[in-house]
Amino acid sequence: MSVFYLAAALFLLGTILLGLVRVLRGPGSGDRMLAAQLFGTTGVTILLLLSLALEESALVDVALVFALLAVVAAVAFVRQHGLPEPPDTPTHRQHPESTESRESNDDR
Amino acid sequence: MNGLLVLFDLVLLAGIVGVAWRCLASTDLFRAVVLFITFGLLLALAWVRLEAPDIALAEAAIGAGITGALLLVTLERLRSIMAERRSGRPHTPPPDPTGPHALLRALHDPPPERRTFIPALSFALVVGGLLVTALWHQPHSTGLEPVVDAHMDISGVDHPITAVLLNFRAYDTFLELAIVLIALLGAWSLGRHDLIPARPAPGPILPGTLRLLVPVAIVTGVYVLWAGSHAPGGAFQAGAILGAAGILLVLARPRQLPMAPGVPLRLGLTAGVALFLLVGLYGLVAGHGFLGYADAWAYPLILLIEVAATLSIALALVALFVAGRPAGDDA
Amino acid sequence: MSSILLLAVPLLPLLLAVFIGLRPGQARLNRLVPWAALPGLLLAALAPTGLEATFDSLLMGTHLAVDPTGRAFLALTAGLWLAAGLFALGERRDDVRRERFYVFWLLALAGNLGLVLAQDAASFYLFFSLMSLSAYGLVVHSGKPEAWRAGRVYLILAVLGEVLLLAGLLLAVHAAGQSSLAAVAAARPEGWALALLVVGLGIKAGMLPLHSWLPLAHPAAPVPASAVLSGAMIKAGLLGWMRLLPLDATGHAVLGETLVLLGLAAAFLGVLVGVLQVRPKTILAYSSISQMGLMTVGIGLALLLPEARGWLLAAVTLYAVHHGLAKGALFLTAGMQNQWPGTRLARAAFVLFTLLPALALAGLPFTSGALAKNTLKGPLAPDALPGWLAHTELLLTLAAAGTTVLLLRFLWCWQAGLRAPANGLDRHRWWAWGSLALTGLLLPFGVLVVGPGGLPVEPRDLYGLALLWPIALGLVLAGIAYRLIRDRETPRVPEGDLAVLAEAAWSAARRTHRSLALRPPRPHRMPARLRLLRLKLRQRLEDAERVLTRWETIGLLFSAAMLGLYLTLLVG
Amino acid sequence: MDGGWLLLAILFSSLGPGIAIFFLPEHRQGLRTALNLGGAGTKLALVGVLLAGVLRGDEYRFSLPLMPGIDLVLAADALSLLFASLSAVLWFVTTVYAIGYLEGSPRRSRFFGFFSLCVSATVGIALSGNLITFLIFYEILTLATWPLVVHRGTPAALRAGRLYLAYTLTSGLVLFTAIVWLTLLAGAEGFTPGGYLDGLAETHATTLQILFVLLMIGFGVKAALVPLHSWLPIAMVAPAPVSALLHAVAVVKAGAFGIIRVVNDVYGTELAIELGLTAGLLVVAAITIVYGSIQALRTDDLKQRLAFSTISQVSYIILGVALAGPLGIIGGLVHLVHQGITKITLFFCAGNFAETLGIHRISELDGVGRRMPLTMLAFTLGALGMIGLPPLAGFVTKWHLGLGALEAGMPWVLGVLVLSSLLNAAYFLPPVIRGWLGERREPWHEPLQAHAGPTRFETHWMLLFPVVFTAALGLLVGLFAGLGLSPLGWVSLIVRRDYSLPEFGL
Amino acid sequence: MTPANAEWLPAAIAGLVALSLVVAVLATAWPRQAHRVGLLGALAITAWVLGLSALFLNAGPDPEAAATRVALGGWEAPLGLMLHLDGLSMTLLVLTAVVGLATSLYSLGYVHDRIERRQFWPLWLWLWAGLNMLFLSGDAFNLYITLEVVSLSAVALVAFTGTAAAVSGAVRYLLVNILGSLSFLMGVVLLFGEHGVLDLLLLETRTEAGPTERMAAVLMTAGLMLKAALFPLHVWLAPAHGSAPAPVSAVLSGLVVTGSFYLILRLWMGVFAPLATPAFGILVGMLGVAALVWGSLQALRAGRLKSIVAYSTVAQFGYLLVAFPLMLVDPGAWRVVVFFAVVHALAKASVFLAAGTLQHAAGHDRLADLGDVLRARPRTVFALGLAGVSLMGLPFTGGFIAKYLLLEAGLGTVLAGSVIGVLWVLAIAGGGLLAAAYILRMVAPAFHRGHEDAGEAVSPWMDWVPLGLATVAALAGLAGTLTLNTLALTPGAP
Repeated sequence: MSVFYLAAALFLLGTILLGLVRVLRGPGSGDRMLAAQLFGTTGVTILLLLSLALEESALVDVALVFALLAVVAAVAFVRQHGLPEPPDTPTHRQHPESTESRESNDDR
Repeated sequence: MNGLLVLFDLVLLAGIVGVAWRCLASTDLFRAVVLFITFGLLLALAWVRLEAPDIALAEAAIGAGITGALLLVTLERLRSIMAERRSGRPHTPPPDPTGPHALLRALHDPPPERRTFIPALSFALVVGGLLVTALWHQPHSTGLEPVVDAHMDISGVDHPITAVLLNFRAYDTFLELAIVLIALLGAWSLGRHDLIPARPAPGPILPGTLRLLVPVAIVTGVYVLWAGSHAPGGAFQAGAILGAAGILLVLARPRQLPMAPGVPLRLGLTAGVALFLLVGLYGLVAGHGFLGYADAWAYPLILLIEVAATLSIALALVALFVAGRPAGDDA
Repeated sequence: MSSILLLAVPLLPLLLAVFIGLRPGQARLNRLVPWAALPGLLLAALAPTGLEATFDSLLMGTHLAVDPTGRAFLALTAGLWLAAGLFALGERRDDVRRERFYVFWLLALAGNLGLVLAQDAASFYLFFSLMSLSAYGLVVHSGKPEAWRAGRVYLILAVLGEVLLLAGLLLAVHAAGQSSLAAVAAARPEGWALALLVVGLGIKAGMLPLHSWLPLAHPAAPVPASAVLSGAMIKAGLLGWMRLLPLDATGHAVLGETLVLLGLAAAFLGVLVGVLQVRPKTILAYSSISQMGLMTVGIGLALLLPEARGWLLAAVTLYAVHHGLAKGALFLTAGMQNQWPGTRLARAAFVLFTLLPALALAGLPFTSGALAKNTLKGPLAPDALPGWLAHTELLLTLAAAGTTVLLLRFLWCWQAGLRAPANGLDRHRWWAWGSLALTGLLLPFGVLVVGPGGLPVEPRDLYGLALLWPIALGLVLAGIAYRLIRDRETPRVPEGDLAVLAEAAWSAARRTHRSLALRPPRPHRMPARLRLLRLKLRQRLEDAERVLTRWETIGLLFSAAMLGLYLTLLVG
Repeated sequence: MDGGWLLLAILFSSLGPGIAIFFLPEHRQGLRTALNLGGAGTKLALVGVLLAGVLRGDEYRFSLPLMPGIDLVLAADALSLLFASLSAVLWFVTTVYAIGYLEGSPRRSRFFGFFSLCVSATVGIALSGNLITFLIFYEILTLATWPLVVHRGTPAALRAGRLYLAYTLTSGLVLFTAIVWLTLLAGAEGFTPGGYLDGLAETHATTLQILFVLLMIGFGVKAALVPLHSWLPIAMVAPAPVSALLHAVAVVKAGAFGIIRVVNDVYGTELAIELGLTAGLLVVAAITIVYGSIQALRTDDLKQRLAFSTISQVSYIILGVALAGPLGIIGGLVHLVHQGITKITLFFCAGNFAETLGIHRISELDGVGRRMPLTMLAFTLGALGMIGLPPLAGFVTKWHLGLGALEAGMPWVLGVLVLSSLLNAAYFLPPVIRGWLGERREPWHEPLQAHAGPTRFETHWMLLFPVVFTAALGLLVGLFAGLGLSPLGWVSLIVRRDYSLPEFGL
Repeated sequence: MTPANAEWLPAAIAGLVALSLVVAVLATAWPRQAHRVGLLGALAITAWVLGLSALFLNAGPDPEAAATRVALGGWEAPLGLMLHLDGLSMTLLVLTAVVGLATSLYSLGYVHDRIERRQFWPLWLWLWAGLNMLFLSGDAFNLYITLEVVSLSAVALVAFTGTAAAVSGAVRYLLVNILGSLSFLMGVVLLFGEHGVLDLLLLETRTEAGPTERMAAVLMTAGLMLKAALFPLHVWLAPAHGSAPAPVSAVLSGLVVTGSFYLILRLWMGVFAPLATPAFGILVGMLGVAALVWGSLQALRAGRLKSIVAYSTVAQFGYLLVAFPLMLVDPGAWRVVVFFAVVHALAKASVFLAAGTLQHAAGHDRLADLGDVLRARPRTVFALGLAGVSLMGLPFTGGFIAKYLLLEAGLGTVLAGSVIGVLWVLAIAGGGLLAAAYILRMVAPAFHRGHEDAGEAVSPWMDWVPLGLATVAALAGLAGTLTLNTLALTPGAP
């Protein structure tokens, strides 16, 4: 049975490598990010398969953490790229120059 | 089975090398970041294959979770600065006392010339070849396993790695905690906390996700911490998970972060190190040697240290993500 | 006691010089100047034989003494300086820089007196150079270009003489193993030492061909200075020879022959060139050269005839004293040109005082000249000397004829400038001059009466026809010459004959090597080209460092370092 | 360690005040002067005590371990005292002079600080008991002198300083290497009369020869031996007291003293002759003597002429040492003192002329004897002494050198002496003659009076006193050379001890 | 070894580590009082180190017994970690204490801004603690960790003023450090994989000249060379040291770089000693000569005061490399190298401090415009000059003794018949001249004639500490024997 799991894991690894094409090609940031997110999912699967194949229960924990934290990058991405910004939305990004001057005043 | 494993390893290896190379060679920074996230994933798999689930766990938490977010945010910051420079003041030289400009300059040499490629490659191949040769000759050393196993009963914990980390070589671990702290101090020394460039995220999805995810992450963190005494896991991993949770919280806030209170923040950050040191000093005074425990007290003390360390690490990671010292620290 | 006496002789003038130097303008001090020589004179007259003193702490051990030769020279020196000093007191009365003159005067005096007393090489050299260098101040005193020129020639030759003398002394002292003059002479200096001593002292003594300073310095110097220069100072060279040359029982044939030859040559050439001069003091200077030549012959003979050594040396000493006094008086005569008195008696005295030393120099019987010449010729038996030297006596006699001609020429030229004094006769000058002129008469009798030890003089040396015919010959020659050249341009030889040639050669050399002369070394700014190079180099270095700073370079270097290290670990 | 404290005290009597002065504010003039003169006076007194002790036959030695097997050794023997007393006396005089010379000029604290440091180093050199100690003080001297050379701060001064450093540091390096090498071969022995290398003569003859050449290059730069002399005349841009110190006491003398030490107390004359080393040194010294004199003739600048004269005169010392016989060495050693006294007089005089009347060139000296008779007199004494006329100091030297040359069987050296004397006369007599006999038509312009008001004497008394003092000293040491306590007497004592000769006096 | 010493020494060693850590943690946790904590801590650590050295030296003259090993937590090697104190580490600890104290005092004046103070002190105290731990470490992996502590805090210190140059320099420094550390770590891993132990002494007994060791040696040496800024891997040094605040530059040039070099030395004297070959020595020596020349030339070119000093470090480290071939001929030469490093650290630190004072007063450190300030601050220039003299290797300074011993070793090589030894001698001797040239560049403007302008006022600490440290550097010459004897108490070393 473990041979099967292993073969599956190998196959999934192959899909990751294939999926890299999307990351490299793009064309958009979203495409790339999405591919990476899918890799995360694939990675979790691979870990679980390996856990079964190698009879290492600890790998489940790893998979768990993976599954849990893969979202962090996604959230970060979404916060910056995800949604079009309405033109009238007041941005809280301040002008860098004013930031600089404030900073330099404080620090020096 | 073995053949498949070798095949798996080779594919993994090829993937790691390829991704790393493409990541380095990429001129598009965003693509490089995504490749790096992928690289972290593959690396975690590699650690698994190297029978190091503890490290895989840490890599999973830090590489896949935190680093990705960190890089993305950094990238966005760089972009906004570059855009500023390109549009606003085309001819003025960059103002002097700003970190990011200088950072960019230090990192961005003019693109390497083609003719350096061949020697670089040949050197890399030769050195790599030498390394492989050296490894080829390595005997299968048992390392410290027998010695560690012999002392497990008095270590206070059941997991040999935790025993090594927090008892036999507690000094190293202590210093690693210190390194995290120093890294944070270094980041803080660069300047004040700068706002994370982000757009307002309308809609319920993000807050909802967070509301669900953060408690789960905390529970997982505590689990991993607890598991550390007998299975892969421990303070670093738990700290990373909790830190990721914190980062999620930070990301979720559309507006400015709340003013972090200075003194508690510092205390929290140093709690791990300080507690560790106190215990160590007690050992010195009590005659167990610096950073030594009485056998009977080993388990509770280790647990205590682990808890404090987890807290400190998590805080440190969040603070690193925020980049720059929070306003509260200067008060 | 004796040490104080001996030391006082050179020291008193020195002290006086210091006082005058420190307090210029003190008339009373100035009046003391002539009398600074008095202790010397007294010492010469009164000192017991064998007076000597040693000062171990002075220099490398100083030894002063009065020996017979020294006594004669001391008397001459002190007396002449005293008289000339008196003369100077009058002559320099109106000189604004007379203090300077006196200081140099006194310094030279101290040197001159001291060197007579000195019995060891170092102190002899000390006084010798003190005298030589101080005399420079006297030579150039007038400050005219002529004086500067004369001074230059004088100084060059004097310094050359000093240095050669020092070298000779060192060689001789080294050979002797001690520095006493007597010991040096006893050790018979040879070779280089001898040559250096002869030449070094010879320069001072006006030896051919290094005599050129005399005809330049004498006319340029003030009259009293010329008097002591010619009367006393050039005798220092002679004294040195007498003290240092190997005048012992075996003699030195080659040197003797050379000296005789040189002396005779000087005697004749001095006359020849002298008669072609017009300035009285120049003529006197050439006369001095000629006369010193005679004395040189005496020294040479002493070397050739060791058995007659004592006689000859005494004769040379006598001759030196005679010549010193007479020549001193003649120089003073030259300074009396503007003292042509009005009264008859005074005129008679003037003529007497003028003629006396001249005649004495020519060797008129009953003068000191006659005594000196006869004594000198005394041991020259016809077969005493081999070869051409056998004719020495004849030659000496002929030279005496030349002397007569020369003196006539002097008087002829001199009287042309006679004039009455502007503001009365100068008593100082008259006294000095007169007394000096008279000593020419008194001296031989004094010598005869006192008969100082070993001097083989006899009364018959005072007269004799042998002395008259050269004078007559001279008169005839002078008459012929006068007839010949009376109405024509007198052929001239420039003053200082050889020095003129040397000067011409020097200035020619200077002209050709002008480019070599004097660019003092200075730190230069770096030449522009080098500076540019430096800038370029800096730029290169900066560029190179920038290349090293590139990340790929760092990587390459890092790998290269690893590879290199590995290879060396593998190979070695 | 007997009496070692005395040696230390001598060293610190100038070092301490020097450091104190360095940190003194510029305006504390009185305190500075007191420190200066106090230090100089103390040193003089201590050297006197030491002198008496050494005459009594006491041993003085101080040693401090520097490295394993290598000590810093201070020791007082007759030779070191010769140099030490010279520098003590002349330092005192120069200090007085410098105080007068620099009155009212800026940065005196710095100047006097380094000045004292310089003298400490010189005394250290004098008292060094082995080569390494010697080297240490020698290099300190190099460094302490540089600020003095560039003190004026003009571009010319800085260029001169640069050249000075380039020469001295390079030579120091050569010296350093040679000394390390020698110490490797022969151990860190102290100076021993007659040398301590006899054991190596057979096995390492060539090495010893090479080492000797290296050592001579090392010392030769400071001693201004001919191919290595160029820095010296250019260093003339320094203020007069510095030049005086440079030429008479400190730098140049240090080089010469080093050569003396090497020939006498490291190699030993016998070994040096055996290896044919002195002959070479002799030739170099002779060339230097003549060359320096010729160059001196070529310049009209008074100080520069003096500088070239130093080049020539210092080689007399080396000449004497290279003659390697008792009389020659007496001549050389005694010239160490005599040249110091005489040359310092001359430099003081040159400084006086420059400071009082603004005269820098020989052609401007006409008639200066009337305006400044004492200074001119001192100058005359100095100049005549340099020429070597009796009874001045230079004569004593020349006398012994000449005899030494003959004793060593090298009469050609006498020729060199003759030639050099002639040249000396040729370049020293003109200024003297101009000063006394020249005529000045226009009135003097008096920079000193212009800024300091009229002076009681012909110039500021602090400028006049040292001149008169050293000139008188120059006369007295020559005149009373026969006294036991005169430099000549002292040197004879040294040589007699070294050579264990009962009598050779002349 | 007296019983009391035997008892106290291990505790004192562990105590030193603990004390430095306590001070660092305290300053981190309580930034408001960081400078007070820092000052007291600096004094305490210095006192402790001095006491420790007294204990150590009193422990007895037997070099084999002189190494004191302390098992942390009671776990002996190979299981646990051992602290290791011998003559070599003792010397460097004292050096660190001296320079550290001086830097701390100087920083009291230099870092006066409230915010900057809070950034500076914790990092600096961590750096100090890291150095102490580095010198006391006897374990390969622990060395890596302490090296990281040192590197990271150093990087942070370089950056902490936040100027563009500082940040850019810091980033370069950081990346280079990481590369070096990883290379080192890889070497450690190789060794561990081969022998299964990490303790240096145990490793030393097990290593032989095999391919793994060779590779490990290459990796670790190259990594450390990068960290120690040994030519040609020095390029990060000038930007980092030149743009860091003065006390930081002083510590970086004086101690941090020396720490990396210490590791190289320690490894090649112990674990890798069997690997050394003459060719290796010659290569390293050649690199040293190149470093000497290149660093000096760059120092002669550089236009800024601190750049000159930074390049001078590159040049001076050339000497340390040149010493390698000497050590192959005369194994005892290693002590000379250490002594040289010690003296260099003292002198270089004081030069940097002096340069910092001048920079602070003038507001910049462009050499061309610094004349006025140089003229007005003779005390600082004196410090600069005095320390410079030590760098040149002229007497009476410690540099002279060091140079003397180096030259002695070099000439010994030549006398032993090595032809290439001539090159080493020339380099050792000639380097001093180049040093003199660039030191002169810095000092000479003070002697130009011109205006004086003291510039901005500086605190007395900044005025006097450089001078004090320079004096220490100069007087280190007197400690030559003591240092070398202390170093002799290193077991295993020749």
